[in-house]
Amino acid sequence: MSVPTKPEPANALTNEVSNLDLATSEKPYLDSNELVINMGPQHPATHGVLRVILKLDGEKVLGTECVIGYLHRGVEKIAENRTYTMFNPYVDRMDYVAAVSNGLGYCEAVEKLLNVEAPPRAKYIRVILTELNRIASHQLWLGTHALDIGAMTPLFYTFRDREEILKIFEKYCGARLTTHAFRIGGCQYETYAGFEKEVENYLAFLPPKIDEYEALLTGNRIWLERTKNVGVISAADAIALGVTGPVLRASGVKWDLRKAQPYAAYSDFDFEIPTGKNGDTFDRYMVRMVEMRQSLRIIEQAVGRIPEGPIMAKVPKVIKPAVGEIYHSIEAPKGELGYFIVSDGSTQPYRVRVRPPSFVNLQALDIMVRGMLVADVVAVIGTLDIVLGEVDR
Amino acid sequence: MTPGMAPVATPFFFYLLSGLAVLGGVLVITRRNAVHSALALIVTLLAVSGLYLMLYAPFVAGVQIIVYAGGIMVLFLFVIMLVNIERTAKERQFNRIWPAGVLAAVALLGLFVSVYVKGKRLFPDSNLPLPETSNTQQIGVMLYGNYMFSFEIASLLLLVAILGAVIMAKKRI
Amino acid sequence: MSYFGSQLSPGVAGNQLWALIYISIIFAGVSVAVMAMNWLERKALAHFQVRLGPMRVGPHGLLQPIADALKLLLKEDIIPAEADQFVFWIAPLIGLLASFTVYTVVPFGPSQAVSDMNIGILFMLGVSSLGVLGIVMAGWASNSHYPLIGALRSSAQMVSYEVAMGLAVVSAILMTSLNESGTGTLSMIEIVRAQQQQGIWFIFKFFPLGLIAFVIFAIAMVAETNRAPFDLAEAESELTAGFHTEYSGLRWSLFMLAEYAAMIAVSSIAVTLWLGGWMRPFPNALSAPAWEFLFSLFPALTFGGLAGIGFLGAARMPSHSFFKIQRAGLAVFAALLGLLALLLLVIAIAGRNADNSIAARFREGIDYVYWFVLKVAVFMYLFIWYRATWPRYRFDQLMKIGWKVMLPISLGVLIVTAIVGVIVK
Amino acid sequence: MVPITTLHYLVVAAALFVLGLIGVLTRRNVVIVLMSIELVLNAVNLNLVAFSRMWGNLHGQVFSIFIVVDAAAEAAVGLGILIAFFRNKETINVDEIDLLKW
Repeated sequence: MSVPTKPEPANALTNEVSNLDLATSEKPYLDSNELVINMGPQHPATHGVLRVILKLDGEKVLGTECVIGYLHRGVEKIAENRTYTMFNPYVDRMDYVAAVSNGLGYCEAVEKLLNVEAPPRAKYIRVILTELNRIASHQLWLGTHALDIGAMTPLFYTFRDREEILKIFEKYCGARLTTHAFRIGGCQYETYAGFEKEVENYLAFLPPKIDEYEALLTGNRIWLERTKNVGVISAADAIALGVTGPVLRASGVKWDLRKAQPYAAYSDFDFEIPTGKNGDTFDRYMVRMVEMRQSLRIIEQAVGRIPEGPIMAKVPKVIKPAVGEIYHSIEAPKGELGYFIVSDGSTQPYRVRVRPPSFVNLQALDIMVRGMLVADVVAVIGTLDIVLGEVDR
Repeated sequence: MTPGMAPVATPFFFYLLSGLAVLGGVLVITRRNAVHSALALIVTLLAVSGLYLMLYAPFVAGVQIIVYAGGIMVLFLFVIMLVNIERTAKERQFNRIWPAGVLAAVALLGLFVSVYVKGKRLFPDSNLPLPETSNTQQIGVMLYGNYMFSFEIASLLLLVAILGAVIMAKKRI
Repeated sequence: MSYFGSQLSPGVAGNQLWALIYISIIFAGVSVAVMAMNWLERKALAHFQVRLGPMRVGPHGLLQPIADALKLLLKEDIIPAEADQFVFWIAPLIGLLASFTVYTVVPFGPSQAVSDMNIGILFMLGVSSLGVLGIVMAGWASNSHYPLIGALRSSAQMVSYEVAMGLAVVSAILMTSLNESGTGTLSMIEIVRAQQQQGIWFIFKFFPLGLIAFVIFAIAMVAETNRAPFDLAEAESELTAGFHTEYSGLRWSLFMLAEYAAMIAVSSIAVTLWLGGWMRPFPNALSAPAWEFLFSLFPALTFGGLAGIGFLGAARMPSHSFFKIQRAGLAVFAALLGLLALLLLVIAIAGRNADNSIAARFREGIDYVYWFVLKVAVFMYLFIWYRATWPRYRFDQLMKIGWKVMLPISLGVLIVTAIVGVIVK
Repeated sequence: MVPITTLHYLVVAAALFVLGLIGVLTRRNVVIVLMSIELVLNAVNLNLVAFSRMWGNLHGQVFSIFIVVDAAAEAAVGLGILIAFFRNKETINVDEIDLLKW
């Protein structure tokens, strides 16, 4: 029986704004089990307050629509009413699992606007802390992602090991999660006594633990079946959607801002950018696992040769950049984190626009899950590694 | 059961089970909501399976529970869920010719009654001995002996039914 | 006491009083086992996951299940406004009834069973398959999407895996017929006796045929009880809680009770069919009275060991006044276990002669139940272990495994077993 | 109490049969009609098993097993048809299923 149906959009670019047509009354083919399900905002697997409206045919996903904004706090607007220095702690509240990266991006953007450069020692400390934060972020991702797929145990292992990183943060700047570790122009705090020793201990401590995670998951047949060929996104689609970070690299595009436009002290270090082939959930998993090891490699190089010297550049007490605008982006754990700052010459920015990696990556959800099953939606939301604080800002 | 032992409280269980069965039957054909009907039918099926046990037919009782209550009724419930439209429960439940249907059924009941009343002596009060302990084995022997051909045909029937059901329920034919 | 000396189960002997006593014991025992399992699962899972688990209510959280039960009993009983009240109300009862009725034919010993039907295993499979009705009804009656999908999933899953499970069971039943008379049996007690007569647990029979059938059953039974890695029906990350999303309080606890009771029930099927039921290891080879006596010490030793662990735990508690009551509680608990061990020891010694004295009967009964429960406990631990280790299957993969892997293998095993059986005979 | 004879079972079976028949003839909901057919088949089964008990042989029981097989096949195909029908006409009332083609 041939019944006319609505043509499926060929790829993401031809999608309409709303790809669900929930209100449409005409039903081309009377289907007995077409369901519309609200996944979230209160749902264990949406990582906060993401709401996904799923149109299902039985278990098959016909379309999705993300409803965001439940965690909107108006961070960008707040920036317009704060001085540059006062806004610095706010950026930690966006991607709260990678607060250090957020701070780094903002500080470097303002430094660029001011035409100052952080001293080398500060840069090295920044790199160490940011890479530790990348590991922490990936660990949290791994735990929750595995939990979404049904493996409970990795969650506790990763949280146990993430704790050690948080302890280092706490000792360094007094905060564990929203660290506010960096200042415009460098770092506020000198490293504490024994900092290098502790980081080195961690370097020895983590690799066996990563092996442990991999022992639980990488070879596990159920894990392979749940992740291979699930949520595939091609390199072309990923680039077209602006997807960045591990999600893009898993599709085979070797794009990492740490190499492409080195910031901080990254040009000093030797490390590799892992890429995947198929762009499926398993590749994204592997890319992040390798990234953790590569981060360790960077830290290992950095911690051995932190240069002596000041940790703050000369920055005026009252920051008043010249009129102008700047876009600066860094490679956050989740992808390209960019800050676009417009200065009108006053003490407060005229406009701050954040390009959050989670928000952009979340766009890919629809084309990744179309035709897959409900269980895959959960897996794909997990693999995108979104943080709703950053999506909604 | 050990031979020679009288079954416990037979009349009581008989009336209980048959009462449940008939009550369930009445509910099946009167409920508005198909799920309630299905529930009632399950009660009937279980009660009938109890009656089988009282008739020394444990294997049939087991088959009744597994196939009917555990299989067919799940299928029914499944389909009721899939085609669950609230409209159906609010509509007229009986078709227009229901008086004729009831009349025919009652006439049949009259026939049954008259046959049973007239032919009461055809049914002996005492039953012939039926081996209960080896019931399953004997049924197995009969199924694979006397009824071999029928058994094969039944399996063929099931195969055809499976294929038919799959094709019927497929999305687009 | 005339019944007590007989070798029959009360259902077979027609002894209603003892049947009632057995039913009460089993009901209470299973309920306690479910509570213990609840504690054990949380505790074992916690230790798998480098955490401590319940530690607050009682020493090492020993009173946690009781606190949970109390909380659930006292909770407000919510029925959603749009739910079908009657079906919503009756669904958990159906599940509970199905999983508890099964225990009427579970043979804890040659006479330690409520009854012995000659369709025992058929009855068990049939009644446990009724549990799916409760799940379907719960999902439908909640009148909500997540429960509905959960119910559809779990009913499809349970019906599919029943097939492989049944075929695996058939191949074990086939093995019971390899005796002189050539007639097999469906009776649970007779199945164990057949293993005794043939001198081998069916898991090792025709190696590896029995083992394969056993493994298929062991996988299918996890799927039947909706446990990880087949817990799609209640996949928390996907369907919040599956078919019991809308349930709370007492009704929810009934579902939990039914689930755990069903787990114990299917484990006891596996134990009966493949692991020699109530029999101790090597009942034929090591049948000398000395061996008999040695094995009869095991229950006492087990409880003694548990008591030892309890005392050790009490001794290892931090010496702080805060832990005083906890330490005392744990010590008392360990002491109770020790007393039990002592009692078992006395019984084992008093009943060491295989005469028909009451002590000997008691000792035998305790041995039977002990070995049966021990084997079931291993399965319970496996259930927890699975849950700690594995991710969850996706629905289509689950179906694929059920129909394309397990079913052909179990069919093949059945056929090969039949052929080998004929050849051996 | 009178002892339970075959006739008792036959009466129960007759009652179930008639109830099933009434269901088949009067209800509009196809699902319930199919369930009524199951009732009828059960009544027949009960008769067969009762007669099997009366004559002391197992032919009746074997027959009833065949009928159970039949019932399973009938339910599967019937419900399959029902689903196909529901997809196309969105109704499950028998008196609206009166066209062979649409």
